[in-house]
Amino acid sequence: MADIRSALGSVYKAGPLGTPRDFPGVTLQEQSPRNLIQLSGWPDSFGAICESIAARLGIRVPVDCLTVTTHDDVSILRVGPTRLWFVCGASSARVRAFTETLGAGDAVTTEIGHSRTVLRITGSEARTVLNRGLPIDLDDRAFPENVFAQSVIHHIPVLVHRLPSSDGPAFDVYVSREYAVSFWEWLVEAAAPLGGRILESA
Amino acid sequence: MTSQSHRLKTGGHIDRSKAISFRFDGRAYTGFAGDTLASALLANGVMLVGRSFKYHRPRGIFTAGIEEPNALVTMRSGARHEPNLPATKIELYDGLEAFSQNRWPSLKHDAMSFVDLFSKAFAAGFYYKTFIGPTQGSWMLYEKFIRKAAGMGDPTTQPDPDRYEKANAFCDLLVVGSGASGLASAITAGRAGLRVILVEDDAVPGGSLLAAANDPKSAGWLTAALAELAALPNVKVMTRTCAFGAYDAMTFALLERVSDHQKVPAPHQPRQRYWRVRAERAILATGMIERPIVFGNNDLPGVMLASAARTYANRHAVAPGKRVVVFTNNDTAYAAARDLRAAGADVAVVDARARISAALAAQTTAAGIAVHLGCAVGRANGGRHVRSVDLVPIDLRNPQRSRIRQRLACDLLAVSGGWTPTLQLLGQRGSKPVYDEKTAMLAAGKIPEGFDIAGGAAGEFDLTAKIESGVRAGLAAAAACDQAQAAQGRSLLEGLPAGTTTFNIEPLWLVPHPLNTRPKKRFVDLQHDVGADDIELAHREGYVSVEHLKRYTTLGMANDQGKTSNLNALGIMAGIRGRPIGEVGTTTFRPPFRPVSIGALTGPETGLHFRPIRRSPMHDWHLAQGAAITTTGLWQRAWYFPRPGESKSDAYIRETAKVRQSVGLTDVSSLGKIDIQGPDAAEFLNRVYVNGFLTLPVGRARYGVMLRPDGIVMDDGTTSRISEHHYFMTTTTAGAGKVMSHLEYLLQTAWTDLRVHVTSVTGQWAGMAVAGPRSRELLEKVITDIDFSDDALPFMGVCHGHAGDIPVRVLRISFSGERAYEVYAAAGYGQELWQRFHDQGKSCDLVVYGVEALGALRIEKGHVAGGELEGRTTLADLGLGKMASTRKPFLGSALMQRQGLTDPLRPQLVGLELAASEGTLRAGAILCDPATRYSRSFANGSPTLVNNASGASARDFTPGNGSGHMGHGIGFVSSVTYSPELKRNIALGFLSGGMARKGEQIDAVSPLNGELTKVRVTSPHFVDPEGERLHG
Amino acid sequence: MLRITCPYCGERDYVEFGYGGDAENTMPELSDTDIGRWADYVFFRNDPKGEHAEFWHHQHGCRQWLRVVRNTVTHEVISVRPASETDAPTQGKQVEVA
Amino acid sequence: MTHYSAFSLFKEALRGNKGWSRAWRDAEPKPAYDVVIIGGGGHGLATAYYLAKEHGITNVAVVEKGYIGGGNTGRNTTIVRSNYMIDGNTSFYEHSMKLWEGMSRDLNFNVMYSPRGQINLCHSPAQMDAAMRRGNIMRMNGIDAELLSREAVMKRVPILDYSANARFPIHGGLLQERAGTARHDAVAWGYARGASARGVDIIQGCEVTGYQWDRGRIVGVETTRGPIKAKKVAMAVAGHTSHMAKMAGLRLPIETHVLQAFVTEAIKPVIDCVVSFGAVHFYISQSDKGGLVLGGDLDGHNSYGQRGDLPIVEENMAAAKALVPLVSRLQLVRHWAGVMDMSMDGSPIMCKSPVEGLYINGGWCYGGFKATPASGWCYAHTIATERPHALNARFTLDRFHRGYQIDEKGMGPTPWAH
Ligand SMILES: Cc1cc2nc3c(=O)[nH]c(=O)nc-3n(C[C@H](O)[C@H](O)[C@H](O)COP(=O)(O)OP(=O)(O)OC[C@H]3O[C@@H](n4cnc5c(N)ncnc54)[C@H](O)[C@@H]3O)c2cc1C
Ligand SMILES: NC(=O)c1ccc[n+]([C@@H]2O[C@H](COP(=O)([O-])OP(=O)(O)OC[C@H]3O[C@@H](n4cnc5c(N)ncnc54)[C@H](O)[C@@H]3O)[C@@H](O)[C@H]2O)c1
Ligand SMILES: Cc1cc2nc3c(=O)[nH]c(=O)nc-3n(C[C@H](O)[C@H](O)[C@H](O)COP(=O)(O)O)c2cc1C
Ligand SMILES: [Zn+2]
Repeated sequence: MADIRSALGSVYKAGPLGTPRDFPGVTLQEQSPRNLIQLSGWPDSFGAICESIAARLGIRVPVDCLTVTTHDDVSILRVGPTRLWFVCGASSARVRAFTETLGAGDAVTTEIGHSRTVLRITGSEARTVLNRGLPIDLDDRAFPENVFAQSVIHHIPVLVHRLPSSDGPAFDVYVSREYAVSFWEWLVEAAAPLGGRILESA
Repeated sequence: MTSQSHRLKTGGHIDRSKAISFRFDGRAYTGFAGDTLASALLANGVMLVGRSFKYHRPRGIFTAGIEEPNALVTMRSGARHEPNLPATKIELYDGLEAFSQNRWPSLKHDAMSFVDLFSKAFAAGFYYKTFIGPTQGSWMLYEKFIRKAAGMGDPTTQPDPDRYEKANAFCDLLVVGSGASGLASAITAGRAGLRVILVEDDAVPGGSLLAAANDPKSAGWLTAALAELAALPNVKVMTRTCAFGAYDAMTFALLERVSDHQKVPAPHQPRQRYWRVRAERAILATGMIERPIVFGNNDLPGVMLASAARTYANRHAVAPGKRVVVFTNNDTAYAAARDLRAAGADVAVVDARARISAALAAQTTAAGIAVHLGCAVGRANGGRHVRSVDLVPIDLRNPQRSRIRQRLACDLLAVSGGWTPTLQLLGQRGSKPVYDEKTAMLAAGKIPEGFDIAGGAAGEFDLTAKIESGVRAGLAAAAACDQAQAAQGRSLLEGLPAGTTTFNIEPLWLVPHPLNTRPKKRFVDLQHDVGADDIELAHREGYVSVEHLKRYTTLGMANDQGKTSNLNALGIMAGIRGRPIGEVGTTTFRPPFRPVSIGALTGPETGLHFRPIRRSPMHDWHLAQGAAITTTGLWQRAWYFPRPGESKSDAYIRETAKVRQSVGLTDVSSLGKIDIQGPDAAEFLNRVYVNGFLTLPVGRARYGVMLRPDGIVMDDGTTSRISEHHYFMTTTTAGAGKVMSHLEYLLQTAWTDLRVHVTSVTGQWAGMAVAGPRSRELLEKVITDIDFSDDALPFMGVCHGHAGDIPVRVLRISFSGERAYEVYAAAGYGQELWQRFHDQGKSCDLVVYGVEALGALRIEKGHVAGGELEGRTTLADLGLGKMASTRKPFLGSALMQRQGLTDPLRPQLVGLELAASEGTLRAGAILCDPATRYSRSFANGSPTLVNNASGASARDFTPGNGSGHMGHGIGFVSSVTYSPELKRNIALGFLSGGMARKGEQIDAVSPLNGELTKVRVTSPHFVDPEGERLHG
Repeated sequence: MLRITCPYCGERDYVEFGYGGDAENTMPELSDTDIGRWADYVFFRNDPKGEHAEFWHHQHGCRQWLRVVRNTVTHEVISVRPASETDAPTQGKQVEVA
Repeated sequence: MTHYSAFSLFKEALRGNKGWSRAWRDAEPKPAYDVVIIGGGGHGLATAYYLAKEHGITNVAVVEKGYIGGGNTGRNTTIVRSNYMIDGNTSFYEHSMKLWEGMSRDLNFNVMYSPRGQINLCHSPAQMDAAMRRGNIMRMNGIDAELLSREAVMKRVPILDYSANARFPIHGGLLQERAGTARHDAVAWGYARGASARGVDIIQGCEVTGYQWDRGRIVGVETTRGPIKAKKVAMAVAGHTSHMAKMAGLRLPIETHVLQAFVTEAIKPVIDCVVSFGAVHFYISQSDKGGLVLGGDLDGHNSYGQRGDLPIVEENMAAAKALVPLVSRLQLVRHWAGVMDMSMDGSPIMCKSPVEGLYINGGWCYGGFKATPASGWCYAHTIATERPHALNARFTLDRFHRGYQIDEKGMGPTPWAH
């Protein structure tokens, strides 16, 4: 397979970021391309689909639009009332095999992995930097682990997922690929005063 | 002048170990850490700091805060130069540079000060009454001079070197103001576990506690309160931060001045940060602002608010005067008198009230201060500084003109006319303040849901009462956020003495002119030079509503928004009208509470980041090849690929020709792409497109047009059937977002019975068109598992395959009229696939082309695009009438039948070319009938357009400019290009009569260029009208 | 900042939404060829001073069209529910569809 | 009424400005009038003025719920222009322009009509083509227009962003030299003074709360100061058009929206004409007092709130800095809003209403200030003669059913996009 080219190809450079600090306030890292499979169903049969997902893939589908459930390397994000995103690593084949068993009357799937660039933001100032643009309350009470939100930063649509982490808050930000460079430039600029590091892409 | 001649030896919240040097109007001075520019200037005995807006009168420092109307200065120089900042809010830093304004050649000797002599002729609204004639241009003539004279300060024209940030925050409770009441609220709510943000405009918290004489009780309270706050992790204290706006749904706008107190911001540090805070609740502990009393020459430098004089003495350890007169109508100014006396000044109090309490009298006399009761300052005297004041007796129940009784020498006149609670943020939410007769205050009216007020804002004067009200508000907030059990605040009141502060105001707005002297100007709005006479004049002329008063005199419209002047104006107007103040009403408070730099509100959305840029997966490649870039909506697209020395037209003409000759490759990734799936997808498409979609077989694509519900064309594109229930739609670049929302709207609101899902996959797919006679040859080289024979992949066929290891979707469709294919690959492979086409293309004579050539190719083929799909054209106008199915209804099919949309005279799409070898074809030229020249007639009293040939009169019009053609013509030229194929310019346009006029010569006029060009109507299909190349 | 509580995503700034106008006007059947009815639907709107039922599209969230009742003077949002639903209004984050 | 002139100004100044009289009479409502005009904005007052001046109808009351000029007339960004392209608009707005040119002298009140030029910027070749078409139509209708190249714009307005940093580069612009600004309040006051002098009653603080009916015909109004009979009732209430129409049982092709405006501190002159951004909805000019007056897009949802929200503040400020970088270090001192009668095609409605006795004037959208004189002039004609003038003949209510929208922007029935 040809390499998937990062949308940040021309601008991404690992290294220190902004004001030098003893420890980085923010760490940024582009994630390897995700398999992202969108499944959409209709209200009358969606419950049944969710049950068969649980049965066949072993992952409970979140009830609530803002939560993520994960099993192995597959996470399910409920991005709309009858719409799921499967974010997967190597298990994508399993997920695809499952979706192929569904009839169009029950659910339809769309591959959208290439349409998003995924950036991981961690560090003690991760929330600060996100909130420079993100109008979402990231406090532990309002935005605990395994919660996500779709919103806009700097006029750019994003999906922000708070990852489980024992090591301070960590977020994956899904950005539409066309906007990735603009978003990245915004992010680096916003993070610079907080000091940090850009890691080699994962 | 000795250094810091007015600095007190001891006291104050300043650090005498940190001397700071600064410059004002080029002269060097020193101050101390903790000074503002205003306090440092006063410490150095600098009293004259500016010239007034209209009359260029000398002005000094009037307040110690945000309400400052006078002391506006220009800060910094070069690219950071910034006009109109109040010296009272500028923190001193080493190397600070400031300049006075509105004076020439110098502050002391201002050439424009003569204006003051003619002030009567420049009274409020004078400009409405003159400069009217004799000619139309008179006003323009005078206006030039008026404009030059108006305005304060000059902006820099250099780009702002500083960064600005935006930020979002959320909290349970926002407390605005960190005086005693605000601190008490924040601590109480903080103890209850609320997430609290406390904002304070000042550099340090404490509010008016900082201006109090250094009494150990209150100082101790402040220290303890601040320590507790610091220890509460759920309370965030933001200093140098102003809550300047209260918006819908409890959203507050704050301005944090991150580094304005430094010479330049530290590396990466922003200059200012603009916050949007969404709060559950808010407590305004914003305090009060003192207001002056209006009397003759009340604008002289050396006249100052009593609270300001007190602040300078107590907080900044500056004696703003050595011989002080305090002029008041209430008790609060006595504290200022005592503190100034304690600071070593000679002090006398002039109190307009006939009597004061015995306790106050005793306390004042004990301090060695003389009190003149029943007196007012009739006027101040002095040139560039107050030297003395003239006292007149006054009866507050019925103030009359009277003779001057006495003159007191002084170098500072401290005035207090009462207090105004700072309620602007409530006002912004539509809560009108109400006038309270007893305290002569505008107090809070109906408090909006979610808000509370405490301390001075709630009309409290006494420290204990302020803290109590802060605690009460804090508890109420905690209760509202369901944290009542945990809440406690009582301990904040421990050890505080019972309240003793008194107010006892008797209102006085305007001191009558003393008898037997020439009346002096009495200013109400110092910043806009609006005087009591102007208010009287406004009244005389009927501008009596406060809103008319404001607009006629401009009172309250300056940077300070009338913080010290609004109530006096109301009081004076009420007096003239003989109505209670409450009935006169107030003007509307609007954001921002203090001026906010536009840079801050912009944040990072500036320059190239004003809007994000959408880039194709091949964008880097284009840049590397030196492509010229053009902007379409948010997209940046390759416009043309110039070779060294080539102009835009050289490049696109070469590119266009090459496509028709051999093969071209262009980037179409910006096209909107929508994945449409579901059992009812065919039915859905059949409803939104004008043409039939039920019968489209799998593996085939169809060109479709969709209408708006009003029957006008909305967008066009191709939709391919990928499998039984799966379609892939493309839209125009500009139409993508609109179409996507439209489809979702239909599915979710009107046609909820349809089982269809739509998903935007614009970013998922890189798209490239391979066009030209050798396109098939190139495709076969790159994509080896697809049979590209016409049988296997006919025109409008769709198939899937691989370019080596890259999966591709291939549509055989054409915008150029040549044999062509659109190839789609997942975006991450886009550039690699593009590169492969490019590499393999070398042997097929491949050209890479941009949107300009794309445009040329489509015009040659008569394909409509942006210039034609301009939101007013119908299917029939576009020559696509036949596409509309007659066998089914579709969205827009009803309203498309309206008379105005079916009028046979509507201009329709035609091709156009020059009729002679001379002339220019221009997009935007207007098509006119050569036989129907018009002239105007004034029959029936109104202008009418008359057809010279037929004599028939047409619709009304205004005289034309002489090209002989007038009115609106019979069409226009929409798109023009040079056709390398035809070796001439060609155009698309709309013409009334349309293709029925093929072969006719029409006038294309462009009065903007002074051109009248003969054009011939042709088919819009210039090249290969039979479409042989598509198939061959 | 006007905030709308999307039944799926929670309370959000209104800039995440696209506006769709009057939600009480219902679209005629496609087969209805009556120009008057269509013109009334397309052009003539309820525009009350007070409570207004209107469509909003959560463009930057769940992409659902919502039917919002809002006061056009105070901007207070009174109820929000999915546009496709016609029963009682729902508000808040937890909507169980399955 | 004191005649205004440099001489009277000088004379009165010598007398301490004591001799000036009221600009207009503050009238008490009479029981009945020939015409009651609802709304004391520029349009209502101008209508009264021209009814009196052109048609000799002086038994007229203008009824205003607040203070005259307190609606959109007193809160708009004062741009006056006639760069319209669609037949129906062109001649109307040009007629308005002509009236502006003579207004100060006609009213003996300096309305500070200042034809300092207005430029619509273009940021792409397609926009240049569209500007060319518009400009040509203007010229063919006797309206001045000039297409400026990038260099010409640069020369005329040097403070715009011409750097490589500009997100939307300036390709050129369409200039109307005779366009400009006027002093908004003065227009209301000047017309009020002129109308009052001709016998019109101007009644402030009097809100119309309903209509009086007689056999399906409107014969007067109910107000907060009592009922007033009228042979004809004419509304000119801008942002309250839908609301007042609803009281008469009418639903209109109008949505009410909020539009904000902004002003900076007063500075010395930096920009000498009106400039409109072509990339987003935004425009800038400088007032005589020195403040930069900025305006842009609607808040985007139906509202009678008359106050704006933050996103549009940010949008406009960002646009201001993108277009004119030097504003970065200038300060916003106030922002406010008006409620706009946005019609479905962006063009006005001025005609007899379907209800006998009631006349409609509304749907002015962003552009009704410039229309003030022509609107008054044509509305007076329509009321007096019961027939539209040729100039407003196309501003009918039935154009939507008949398919004759006057859609200057090609936006279709999305009023918030006009
Ligand atoms: C921010 C902003 C910027 C604008 N910029 C421009 C511009 O640059 N150029 C331009 O040409 N146009 C502009 N406009 C549009 C323009 O201001 C208006 O179209 C125009 O002023 C409308 O005038 P009017 O007399 O019809 O309405 P208004 O001035 O609004 O007058 C209507 C009056 O009716 C009164 N009223 C309403 N209901 C009642 C009732 N029941 N009883 C009694 N009285 C009632 C109101 O109080 C009001 O005074 C702008 C508008 C706004 C809000
Ligand atoms: N100096 C005197 O002689 C005297 C006498 C009597 C009363 N007073 C007044 O009594 C009042 C009561 O005290 P209080 O504790 O209620 O208030 P306060 O004045 O002590 O504190 C109010 C604080 O709020 C801040 N503030 C106001 N608006 C703000 C905004 N929008 N954003 C951020 N910060 C803002 C101010 O900078 C100030 O520090 C004071 O205003 C004081 O001036 C003074
Ligand atoms: C062209 C124009 C210029 C204005 N300039 C100023 C100004 O310099 N200072 C100011 O405070 N307000 C200014 N205003 C705004 C008015 O103060 C006021 O906000 C506006 O007329 C709306 O009224 P309202 O805020 O009372 O509702 C201006 C208004 C307009 C229309
Ligand atoms: Zn949502």
